[in-house]
Parts: sequence; structure tokens; C-alpha cells
Amino acid sequence: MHAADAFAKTRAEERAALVGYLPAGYPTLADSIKAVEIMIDHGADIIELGLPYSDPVMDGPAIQKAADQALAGGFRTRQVFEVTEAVAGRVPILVMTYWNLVERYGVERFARDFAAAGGAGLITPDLIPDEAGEWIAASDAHGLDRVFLVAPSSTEERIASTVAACRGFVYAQSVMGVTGARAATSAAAPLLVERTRKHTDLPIGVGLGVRSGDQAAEIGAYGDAVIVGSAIVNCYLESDDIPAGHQKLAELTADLAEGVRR
Amino acid sequence: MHAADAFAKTRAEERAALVGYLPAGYPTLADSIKAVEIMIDHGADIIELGLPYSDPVMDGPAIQKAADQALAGGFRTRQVFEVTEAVAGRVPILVMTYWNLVERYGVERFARDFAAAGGAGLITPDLIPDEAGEWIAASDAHGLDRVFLVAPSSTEERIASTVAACRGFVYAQSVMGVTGARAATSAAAPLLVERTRKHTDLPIGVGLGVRSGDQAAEIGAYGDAVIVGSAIVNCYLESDDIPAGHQKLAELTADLAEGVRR
Amino acid sequence: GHWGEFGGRFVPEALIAALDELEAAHTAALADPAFTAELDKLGREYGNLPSPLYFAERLSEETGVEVWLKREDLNHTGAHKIRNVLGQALLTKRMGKTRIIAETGAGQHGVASATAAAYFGLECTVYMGEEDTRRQALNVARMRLLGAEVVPVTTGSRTLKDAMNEALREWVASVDHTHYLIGSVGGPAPFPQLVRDYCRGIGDEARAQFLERTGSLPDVVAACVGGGSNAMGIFTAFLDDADVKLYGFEAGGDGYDTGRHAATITAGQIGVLHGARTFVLQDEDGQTIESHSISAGLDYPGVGPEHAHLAATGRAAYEPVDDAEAMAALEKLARTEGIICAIESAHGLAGALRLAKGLKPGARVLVNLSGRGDKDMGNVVEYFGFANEKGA
Amino acid sequence: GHWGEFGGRFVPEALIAALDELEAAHTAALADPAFTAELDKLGREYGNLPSPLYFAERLSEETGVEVWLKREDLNHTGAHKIRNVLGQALLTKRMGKTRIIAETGAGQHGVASATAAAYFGLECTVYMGEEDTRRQALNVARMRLLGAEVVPVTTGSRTLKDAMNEALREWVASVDHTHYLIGSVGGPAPFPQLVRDYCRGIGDEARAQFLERTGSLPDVVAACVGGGSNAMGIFTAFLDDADVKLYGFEAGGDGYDTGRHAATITAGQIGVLHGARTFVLQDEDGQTIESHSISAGLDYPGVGPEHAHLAATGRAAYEPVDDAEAMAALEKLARTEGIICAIESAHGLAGALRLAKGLKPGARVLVNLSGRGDKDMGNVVEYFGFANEKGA
Repeated sequence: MHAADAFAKTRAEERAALVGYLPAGYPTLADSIKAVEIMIDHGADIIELGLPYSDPVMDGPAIQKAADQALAGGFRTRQVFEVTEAVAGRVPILVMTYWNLVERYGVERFARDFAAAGGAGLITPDLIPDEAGEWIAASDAHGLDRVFLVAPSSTEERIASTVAACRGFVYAQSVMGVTGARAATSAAAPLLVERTRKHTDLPIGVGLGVRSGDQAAEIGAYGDAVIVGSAIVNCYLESDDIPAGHQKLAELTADLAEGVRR
Repeated sequence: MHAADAFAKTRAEERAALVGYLPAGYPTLADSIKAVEIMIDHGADIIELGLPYSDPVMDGPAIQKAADQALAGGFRTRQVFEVTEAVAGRVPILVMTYWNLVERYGVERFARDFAAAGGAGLITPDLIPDEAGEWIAASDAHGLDRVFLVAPSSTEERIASTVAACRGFVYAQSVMGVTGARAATSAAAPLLVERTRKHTDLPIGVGLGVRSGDQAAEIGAYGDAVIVGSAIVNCYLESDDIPAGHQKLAELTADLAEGVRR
Repeated sequence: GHWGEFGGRFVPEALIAALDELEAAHTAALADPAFTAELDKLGREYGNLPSPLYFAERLSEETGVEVWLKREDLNHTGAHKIRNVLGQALLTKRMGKTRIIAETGAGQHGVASATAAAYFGLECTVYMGEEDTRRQALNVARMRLLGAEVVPVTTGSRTLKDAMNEALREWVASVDHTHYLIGSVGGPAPFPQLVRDYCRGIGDEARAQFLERTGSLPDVVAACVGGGSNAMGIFTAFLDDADVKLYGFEAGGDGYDTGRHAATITAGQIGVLHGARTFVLQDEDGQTIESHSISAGLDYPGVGPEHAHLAATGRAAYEPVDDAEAMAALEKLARTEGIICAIESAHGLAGALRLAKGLKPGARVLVNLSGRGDKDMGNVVEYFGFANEKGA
Repeated sequence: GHWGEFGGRFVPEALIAALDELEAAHTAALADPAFTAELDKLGREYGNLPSPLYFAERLSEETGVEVWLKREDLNHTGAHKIRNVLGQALLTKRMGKTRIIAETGAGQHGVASATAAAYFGLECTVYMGEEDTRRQALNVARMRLLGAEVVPVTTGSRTLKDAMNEALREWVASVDHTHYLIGSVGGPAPFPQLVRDYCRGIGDEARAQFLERTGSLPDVVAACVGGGSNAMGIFTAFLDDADVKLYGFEAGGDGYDTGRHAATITAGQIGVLHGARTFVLQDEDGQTIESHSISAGLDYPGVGPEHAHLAATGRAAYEPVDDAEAMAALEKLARTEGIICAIESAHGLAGALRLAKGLKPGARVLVNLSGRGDKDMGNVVEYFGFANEKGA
């Protein structure tokens, strides 16, 4: 399954897709699988698995904490394939990862093993197409989606070249800042989506800061996908135990899924 | 009484004079008077009263400690006249003092008050004749002895000019170093006395380090006066109480007096 | 932006525009005689440049080779770092930005950045691992005295690496009016070139001074390497002098064999860290490994990409120097020459003294004495046991 | 050896021969082109002299007068003191002596002496009040690292004054092979002249630099005064320039009115201390009174006799600057110019800033920035409360 499969469905339903993010291995390896299933059960259209990394420069405190906890629990890169394999089939599974982990595993080898596990593609927050030659070749060879980011600061030229390198969808970083749930979404987001649309027919996902169905509805009005990360991680960070986190996650996902369907 | 009176007597007896040093006000004001009396009773020929000073650069640890204690006890410069007056008449009383105390009191005023108290003169360890114009005038005016120091490092020229400025006796600093009882007296002392004698008929006192009758006898063989300071102060520093110190002082003085009479 | 396979820009797209702007501004600035003249004047009148080249006579007698020291310890703020911050701060003004941010480990780059910010009237925020703010409280005070805000970073290992992460995060959010004044020849392009360009005066001066004093070039140029700014600063002028051997000395920490070190080039693998492809101390999965060194300034698990390239091509050699060897060199320099250098610089000197044993008598060794040791006296006391009680 | 009624030699006869020898050796050395050339070379190549003259642009804008700083903080070891120790150590070698002793308060002169001793291969013993060895443990470590023996002095108030007593005592016992490397323009003749002669490069350089940069002489020259070496160092060149006003700023401590200060000239009486007649903080009887200042380097109850003379004749004016005013100036300089100066030097700057209010706009004020503030950061933290907790 690829991102395109999910977007075909959501476009047919004339709504935005809901993309749920969770670091693989968080809160535990087994519970990260369980969490993904909960998200799918409650209406997530695409799953974005984070690959925990020691130096996550794009992430705010919530996701850093979750990643640290996964690593402290012994998470290894190869386990992302286990998680993928366990949940693949119902919705597209993408992995969001800092680039060093892929380089270290071997770009071609990573693409091969991830494709074999049923993965859809990669979102690469610190890899721009300019540096992505090896990844572009490998993703072509293994038929994987390639999601690069555009940002409010991107020039028209960079948006054009970035979307040209994308496959599956384009990730619009809606605020200049790290990941994290925010009270208000950015005014820059609609403008960025509008600018990006001029250069591509690919779906455009909007990330960073969404924590409620209302916000999801607001973003779903102009974006093709609403990406939620920190708010999901917070379900566990703010719960006394994992079952309570699962419960919160179910409620949050349902709220968000309702939001993208308004 | 002047130093010359004491030396007239000791020369007649063909022996060296014993000069006992104690800081005025130590161990207390009254006991410093008592201590002087003990020294005179047991054979001291000349008394050297130290004037306690905050920065005694010529003195070793014992005398520093005694001076600090006297100052901590509230000793004031003018009290040296009280002590002098109380003990004057039996032997010459000289004051050994760092120069700032005299300058601050007023050189002329100090000479006047000290002479009035029956004092014999001053020993000035940090005043050389070159800087002593005011003191020379005042000591002449009030008939006071002027004891300057010569040292092993003094040139022939300096010895000559220094002894020329002296009255009463000449103080030969027998070692290059601070005051303090020493196990062995300096080999430099006899040489310094010999060099000094070529320039003067004044008696030559030898200071620094004497702590026993044997050492006193040794120095008395070539010096005209044996000056004892730290060993006397130690009588009190090393005793549990003042009466014990007085007892020790009596014994020490008797031993030293015997030494200069061998 | 690349040296062979090294360097590049492994950063969020959000920063690319700022990096492009910076690269363009830097290139234009270096081509603008008014800018270079102003920077030169600033260096002379404020930074105390050029730093002297010093022939260490007694040390030379003891070692049998000529030891020459480039005295960067005499610069304003006590290290070569003033060159970088003056250059970047002047560039910040030129770009019309009003604020700088910086990461710092032991605090030296933070102090230098705060200094430049005070001088130019820029706002300044310094990110520093919380652990480091405690260990280096006096440098925190220096920065605050200079008017900078110091933000203790409480994520990860709470040290330099995490401070750099935090600075990058903050930069994304404030890039329109804020310049990230990076402290070494690392990070995404154009930082490695830019920092090298502002530090290369070390080598340019030293090369000219060496020629003037000896009529020749040195046989060996040695420097310590953490991120590598002082080393690139002195190497650059000699890159085309094929007969001049270049040596970078990395922190060997407790000893290379113990695994507790910061010898990134010697022991690291190629990877991506803090925006550039370079050598990185990392585990099997690519997770960064914490580095260890008595020298806070060398205690970093990455290294500037140009060094990675010089190592890969063989133009420069990189070897570890452990804590004990560095501290012995620091003491030797103090006792023979009356110079207390930074523990960082002592690594370069120690490496040079080790090399000297294999050189022909009279060979000429130029060592970049990159900083002074005042900041390190706490460590020195701890290491040598020079506490008062000992001698009292 | 005398300036009017001040100066002279109030020391034991045992030292007179050594003082005569020293005076003769110093006079001969200054007349020997080989000696002066060697000292000059040493200053340039090792001491980083001449120090720059710096126009403090932002500070000038704020104050309305031109503030020029003589940057002695950029010298090797961080203060003007290197000039004195290099001169005296070279003279020690010339006299054939193999050992130096020195007194130190906060430790700066001790570190400078230990530095010169290491450089020249001389033995070195430093006397330091036990109280001070505890308060300045890092400077004790510096001296020991440089190979010097540090002797904690346990007599009297266990501070600088007592360390000086102890050094004088020790000198009497070792004068044949030992030079007493005194740290300021005090002590018995010829020390005040000698130290001034080795420090006067500050003013000689500054005067020439000032003329070159502005075409004129400064209206005011300001410096802090403890013992007074940095002040005599900069004043001497201007003594014959009748239009140049000279100002010495003493430590006002808790405030002049509190009596807890070190304003020796302002509050002291003429007396004899440490070998010279000068102003002394003393009680009715002539016992020395303990001085008080946040600046360890100014915390001394005496002052160089030439300053006493300049005060008595009116050629220079002396005023107290209290702790608070000095620290405010220190902070202002840090924030406007990116320079953290020594607390000593901040007294001179503070005085100059106070004077500036009464000067015509554009008047030119030259301040001797005699040292850097690294050594003072502990005090700064305490004073301003810049501890980490505050901002964390």
C-alpha cells in the first residue's frame, strides 16, 4: 500500500486524510503496535512511524521525550520493520526518520527491508532532495514513497524542485518551529499550501501543532492531510499508565477523524 | 641612666652585659613590668622594651605572637612610658621600636616623654642613620641613646657611618634573618663584631638567637653585650599560666647571667 | 558546500533559505573591500590581532626540535574564537539581523558570542546544556554580565550536543531576524566554510610570520581538533604547501582503548550529525555516542566535514591524545615557558611533542596554541591536586 | 630614593647592601642597550606588547566624552604586571641571582612572578596570606602549575600586608642569592623607581598611540591606585604635560564614610610602612588598619611614595570609588564594549565616567584598563547574583 491509496479514498470522500504519528517503540515496542492499531481503528488514514533518534533537531519536548524513552527501552532501528510488518495492509505506513539512521543502516538495505515489511515510504525531515541522490535511487528501485518537506521560508524555486522529488504527498511544515501541540494553528499554513499547490498535483499534508478535531477540521479545509504527532504522544506522556494512554489515544483519534470529516 | 652606665660596670667586671628583651604589654601590662623586674633581679644589665607593632618585619614568630597579644590586649604606645617609669633607675631601659610608631607619636614628643620617664634610648631596627635626621636631633636634645644596627651584609663604609651615628652601643645583627631562638649561633657574628670594632670604641651588642647560658658565654667571649629576646618571650608562650612564665623567666635569666659571667 | 562526500546540508527545509541567504551574504562580504577592511580593523584594535608567533626556546632545547607557538591565547577573550564571532557578528549586521543565538559547551564560544553581541549591540541567546551550566558557572556569569541570555538545555545528555540541537530548533523559529552564530567548522553549509574563512587568519598570519622569522615554512603544523575551527584556521594557509605536514590531535579521553574518548575521526564512522555528513561517534544504529574528554572544548562526537575530507584524502593526519598526555604537556609548557594554555591546546602541543621524537633534530614544528588556560584551572586543580591544603 | 618627604628606605640595615646593589644594577641595566633591547624583544614576543589603545565608541556615545582604553588586559597573563616581572626577572639574571621571592594578595602578582620565573628558569617562592590562599585557590594552583612554591602566611591578618612582611623577613635571610620581586611601586628605594621604570611603557606607548590616533594628548588620564604600579605606569609619560590632568582612583570599599575602604591617600596619614614613608591607613598610634575593598588588588593600606608626592604637590588628584560604583562600571563596559575588565581597573573606569559628567563634550579621557576580569568572576557572581539557578 502507498500513500496514494489512502488519498484516492479521502479524495473520493472529499475530505482530508488523517495522518497519525507515533515513535516506533513508544511507549513500548508492543504498545507502539497496539497504538497504531488503535489509530487505524479510530479513523487514521495514514500512519507515520517515527524512528527514535538521539538528536532529533526538528522535534519539540514531547516527541524528544518519547524517542528518548524508546531508546532507553532498547529500541533498535531494525525493529521499525517489525512494527511495520505487524500493522501494514490496512493503511499506508510511512516512516519518519532523521537521515543518519538510514545512512547507518544502509540506504539501499533500508529501502529493501522496509519495502519487504510492507512499508509505503519515508518522510525525511532533515534530508532535502539536493542531498538525496542515493535515497531517490533506492526508493525508485523499491517503489517507496518519498515525502520531502516544504516550509514557509521556501522560495518558489525550492518548492518546485522539492515537490518534483516527492512521491505520495508533500509535507508542508506549517510553522517555523519544532513539532509540538499548539493552541492556534499557523496563519502561514494556508498560504504555504496555496503556494505549494501551484507546483504540484500531489496531496499536501499539513503538520505541526494539531491537537483537536476543531483544528483538524480547520486544516482539513485547505490541506489534503492533517498530520498529528505531539498530541498523540501526549496521550501517553500525560497518562498514569499505558492502558489509560491507549484510551486517550482512541478518544483523540476519534475526535480528529471526526474533524477531518466535517 | 644610660647604656654607658651598664657597660662601665660590665667592663669593670670584664664580662659581657646581658640585655633582656620583652614587648611592653606582654603578657599583660602589669606582668610586663613584673617580668622586667624579674630580669633585673636575676642579672640582666640592660632592658630592651619592645613596642608592639602590627607589622614587625624584623621579628620571627615568637615575638610577633607576643606583640599581637599585647595589641589585642589594648596596648597603646604611650603605655611604654608607664612601663619605663615603673622599672627605670636600676638598669638602663631602652625601647626597641619600628619607626612608624615613633613618627606617629611625634619624634620630638616621643623623645621628650620617654626621657621624662627615665628611658635611656631607642633601638631602631628599621631606621638607618640615613633616614634618621629628626631622631638624631631629638635624641641629642633629650640626651637619649641611639642604637642603630649593623649586619653581616653591611659594607665597611656603612659600618663606619652607622657606628658614628650610634650612642650607647651598637647592635650587631648576628644572622641574616629574623629574631628567634636558634640551636646554634651564627658563625658570622664574631666576624661582624671584629669588623665593627675597627670602626668604634662603643660596646657592641650581639643579638638574635641566644637561648642558653652556654650560648651567652660563647657570645660574651667576643661581644660586649648578649641580647636575648625570643627565648624570653618563649618563657610565657610555652607556659600554661603567667606565674609559671615568671618562674621560667627567672630561671632563664639566671642561666644567661651566669653565662655572661663565665 | 561539499568536500568529497563530506559536508552538505542535512537540515530542515525551513532553514535552507536562511543558509542560502547566509552563503550569498558571506560571499559578497568577503568580496567587499569595505567589509574586509572593517573586519581587519576590528581584529587589530579590538581583538588584539595578529597574535604573535613565539619561539619556545626552552621547550625546543628539551625536545631537540624547534617548537613555535601561534599565540592565540593572547587574543581578546583568550582564544582564536574571537576571530569567528567578530566575522559572523559583522556579517549579521550586514544582513540586517538584530539577534544572534549560539550553542556552547564549556562556555567559551558562548562568552565569545556574547562579547561580539555586546560589541555590536545585538541581542544574544546562548544555549548551554544544563549539566554544563552547572560545571561552568563562571562562564554563565560572564555571558550574563555581557548581557546575553543563557538558556539551560534540559534535553538529552544536557551537554554540548543537545545545546546544538536546541539552537537549531530555536533557529528554525526565529530565522527571519536571528543569525545562528555557530561555534566551529561544523553544521550545514555554508557554516564550515564560513567559520574557516573567519579563522584562517591564524594560518595566514602564522605562515607569513614563520617565513619572516625563519625564512622557511614549518615542517609540521599541529593543532587540536574538537569541532576543528582552530585546526582549520591554521591548516588552511598550508594546504597547498605539500611539504608541510598537517596533524590534528583529537581528544583521547581516558585512553583510546577504553572507548571513553572524543577521537571522532580516528574512531568514528561516516554519518550525518548537526547538518553535515562527517565522521561521527555513533553506535551500530547511528545513534550518537557520548564523547569523553577532560577538555570540554574537544568533548564533541562530531567533527567539521573538511577535516573528514582531509583525513580521507590523507592531506592531514589525525591521532588521539589522551587526557594524561595532554595534561603533562600543559604542565611542561607552564614550567618551561610560563604559559598556561587551554587544555584543548595542550592536546595539540602534546601531539607535537610526541611527533618531535620521530623528527630530525632542528625540525620546525608550528603548534596552534589556540587558547589560554584560565577557564580550565578548576580542572587543573582537580587533576594535579594543587589544592591549597596540599602545600599549606 | 625620595620624592619630597616620601619614599626612602625604612628597612633593616641587613638589606641595605642588597638595595644598593639592586639600585646600581638597575641603573646600569637601563643604560645598557643590550638589556633594554632584550627586554623590549621579550615584551613584544612574549608579553604581547605594546598593548592596543582602544577607542570605546559605544561608551563614548553614552557618556558624551571620548573614552580611550589602554588595553593592558590583553597582555600575557592578563594585566600590566607582566611588564614589571619581566623587567625584574631579567635584572635578577643580570645580577646573577638564581631565585626570586614575591608577595601576593589576590595572587595576580604571584602568578606573574611565577610566570617570569618559569620563563627564566629561576626558583620562585611566593608568600600569600593563608586567608588569601583559600579565597584565591585557583591562583594558588596557577602558581604551583608554573613551578612556584606558595607559602601560606599565618601571621597577622593573614592577607597581603602580612605576606609582604613575610617576604621581607625571608629576603633578609636569603638576600645573597635571592631577589625580592616586589609587586608594586612601594617598598624601600629603589623599588618604587624600579617598578615604575618597568611599568612606564604603559604611558609611553599610550602617549605615542594617542598622538598618532588623535593628533593630540588626552585631557584626562585615569587609573586605579592600590599600590599604584599601573597608575605610575601610565602617569609617568604625562607628568611633564601640564595640560593633561592625572587622576588616581582608590578603592572606596563599602563607602568612604563607612571607614571600610582602602582609600589610603584620601584617608590615610603620612607614615612608614613596608620600607617607605608614604600615606598609610593607620590608627592614632601608627598601627596599620586593615583595608577593605571588593578588589583584592586594591585592598592594601599603603600606597607607592611617588603617588603620595604627586598628591601632596597636586600634580595628580586622588579620589575614592566605592565597590558599587566600580561594579556598575564593570558591568557597563561589559555590556557596551564586550570587555570584562578586572575589578581593579573598573575603579579607574568608574572614576573616569564620574569625571566625564563635568567635562566638556568631546573631551578625551584615557583610562588604563590595567587587567582582565577572568580572575574576578567569583566576585562578580557573588555581587550580581549571576548564579545559574537565577536564569535556569
